[in-house]
Amino acid sequence: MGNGAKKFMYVNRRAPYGTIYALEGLEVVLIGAAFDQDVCMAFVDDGVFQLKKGQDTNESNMKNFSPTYRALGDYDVNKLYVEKESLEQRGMSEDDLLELTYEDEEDDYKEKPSIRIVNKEELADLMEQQDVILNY
Amino acid sequence: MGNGAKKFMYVNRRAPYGTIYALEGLEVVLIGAAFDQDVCMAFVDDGVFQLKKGQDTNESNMKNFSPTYRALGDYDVNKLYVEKESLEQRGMSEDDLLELTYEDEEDDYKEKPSIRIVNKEELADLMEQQDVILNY
Amino acid sequence: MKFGILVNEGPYQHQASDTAFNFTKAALDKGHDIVRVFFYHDGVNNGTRLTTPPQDDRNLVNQWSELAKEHELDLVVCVAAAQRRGIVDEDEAKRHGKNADNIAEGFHISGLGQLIEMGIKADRVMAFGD
Amino acid sequence: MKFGILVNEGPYQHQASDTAFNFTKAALDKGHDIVRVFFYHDGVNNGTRLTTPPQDDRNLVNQWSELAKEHELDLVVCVAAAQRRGIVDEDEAKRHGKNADNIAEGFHISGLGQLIEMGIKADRVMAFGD
Amino acid sequence: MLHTINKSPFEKNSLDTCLRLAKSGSEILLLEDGVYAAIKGTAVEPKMRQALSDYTVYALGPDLKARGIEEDRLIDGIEVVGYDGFVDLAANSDRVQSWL
Amino acid sequence: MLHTINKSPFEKNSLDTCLRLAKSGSEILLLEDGVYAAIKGTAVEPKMRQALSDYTVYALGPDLKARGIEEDRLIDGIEVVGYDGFVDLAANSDRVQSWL
Repeated sequence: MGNGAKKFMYVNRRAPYGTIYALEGLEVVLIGAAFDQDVCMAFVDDGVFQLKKGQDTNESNMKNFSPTYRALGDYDVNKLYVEKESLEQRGMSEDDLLELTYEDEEDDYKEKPSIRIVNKEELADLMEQQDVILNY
Repeated sequence: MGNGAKKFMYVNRRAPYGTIYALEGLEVVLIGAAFDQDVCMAFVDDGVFQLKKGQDTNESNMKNFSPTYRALGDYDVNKLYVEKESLEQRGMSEDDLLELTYEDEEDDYKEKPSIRIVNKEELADLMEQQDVILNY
Repeated sequence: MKFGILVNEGPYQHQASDTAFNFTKAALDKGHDIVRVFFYHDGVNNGTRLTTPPQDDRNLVNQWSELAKEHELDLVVCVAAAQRRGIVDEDEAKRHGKNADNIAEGFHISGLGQLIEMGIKADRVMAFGD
Repeated sequence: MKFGILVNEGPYQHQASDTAFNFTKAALDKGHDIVRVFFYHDGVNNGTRLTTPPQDDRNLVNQWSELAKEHELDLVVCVAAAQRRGIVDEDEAKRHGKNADNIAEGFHISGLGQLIEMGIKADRVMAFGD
Repeated sequence: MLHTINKSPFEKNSLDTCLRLAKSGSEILLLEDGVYAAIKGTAVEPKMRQALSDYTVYALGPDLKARGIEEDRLIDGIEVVGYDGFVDLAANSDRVQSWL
Repeated sequence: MLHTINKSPFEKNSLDTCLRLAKSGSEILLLEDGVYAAIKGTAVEPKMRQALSDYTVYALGPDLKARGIEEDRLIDGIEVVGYDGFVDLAANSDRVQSWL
């Protein structure tokens, strides 16, 4: 990451499928990965549903974009902050979420989890450190 | 009204201006008036804000469609039910609303108020009497 | 039974068009009649032939066009809503001095009266939107 | 100061395009720079020249076109979002075998990278949507 | 009378308004993002349990599956239907109100 | 940091989420349907009064006027700004988060 890199946070607050924001938001993140900036994603409110395991759109005829989250690690997008309060309100725990990992080049390419559960205070602090915050 | 007339209820649940549903919903009611059906409107949730007095869109450059509600009486749309609970939650009373009237042909063309404040039970009963309910 | 279908949002941005399509198809499969499919608000954006969604995704406009062809469905795009949003057929293009049109096969532009008429003729009106 | 403007909804259905326009105009009036206006999601629908809103209403597409002309604004419509929704220029029409295009004056179609680049170049990114 | 709700109960007020205005004995169908109201253990579960004593509540199966919600995660008493079941519900009710 | 809210607090959860995640000392601008949160005597007034002890709260004047909300109906302490004031708020904050 260059010294001039900006800190981008993509805040995901919507459920998948009911609206397209989650899918098209993910497209921004993937394209943005090529720009060598300091990128993270936050999953808040219904955004946590985007990471739910076991999505299957066969019967509803929409495109299942859930597998795309697995590609994020390869694009060096490996800071996915999930708000604890949002998970709890929705009766969910970390076990409900996709297992997303990345290889840490600075630690002998060890496979590490990309998802980090944070509480609201931690997330608020993270937001204050950003240069650009985009909300979907 | 013909014997074959259907009962149409237009349910307005959105605030004006933030979205177009209120304006385009009103256009349906005005066109529908030509079809000689039994028409009423319900204002629920943020829909009650549609009837707020004193709307002035000069500085925001949108079209002020608030005066159009005054035309409803001339189109024989004279049953505008406003839910009491929605008004109260929003700190509003009947005094905040446009004064909308119609001339009652069956009562010597006396000018009568079109807006009727109803509570949730009365509104629920009215909904059960409809043939077609359209929600904006 | 006769159903009237109202679609209030454009393709992709909201699931409304998908749900309306799946409902309409299921109703036809069960032998019900579809009086009309009326596209209102941003729903008029379902009626443009200029979309090219990704190959691995469904093509909502084509799905509607094909279903309409197969079952002789009446797909009506509201003229007033269409004018605001730029959905035009040949006549509308001529009337408003536009040098192109974009209406998709099987859709036609007509007035809001068609929505009321649909409400009168149908046993049930099903609305799909945001 | 350099602002980047992101518009996520089409004209009329939501106030987003109005607010974005009023903000952009006010920023220009105060002497700020507008790095780019990027239209994403249904926001791409701001870029069609085929709209004809009622005479007594504002014409959002024209407002953007005129502001762009006056201030040499860079109005970018996202290509992927535009393909899903049927906003095409001459090149896109050719590429996808469409017999018409509908892009409005002053808008051009480009990739999502332009949004990221806008975020990098701008001091503040302002997002307007639903 | 059939009421349909397509909004997440965590994001919008559609479910609350429906539950305030639907008469006892009505059918309620959860679809699209509305199906999230059907999950056990959420902040809206108490509201839904209460609703189940007044209404028959359905959830659209294809929308549950798309969102990865297995049937064993649903509040007891909520019935899962497909699009064909949705059509039947609409046909068998006197009228339909979509709480868009 | 500037937070903007363009949704009605009666319809959507944007205001609640903003108030949960905005750090004390932040600025909050209510615009579009978000301005309804600024009215006195509503069910959300207590929440807004609480917010005013942690944040500076603004409401966009043109959006108040469009909706017929006179300034004497606003909760004390909420400042009204125009589009030019909106631009100043954005320029003077380190970053902006639009709670769309």
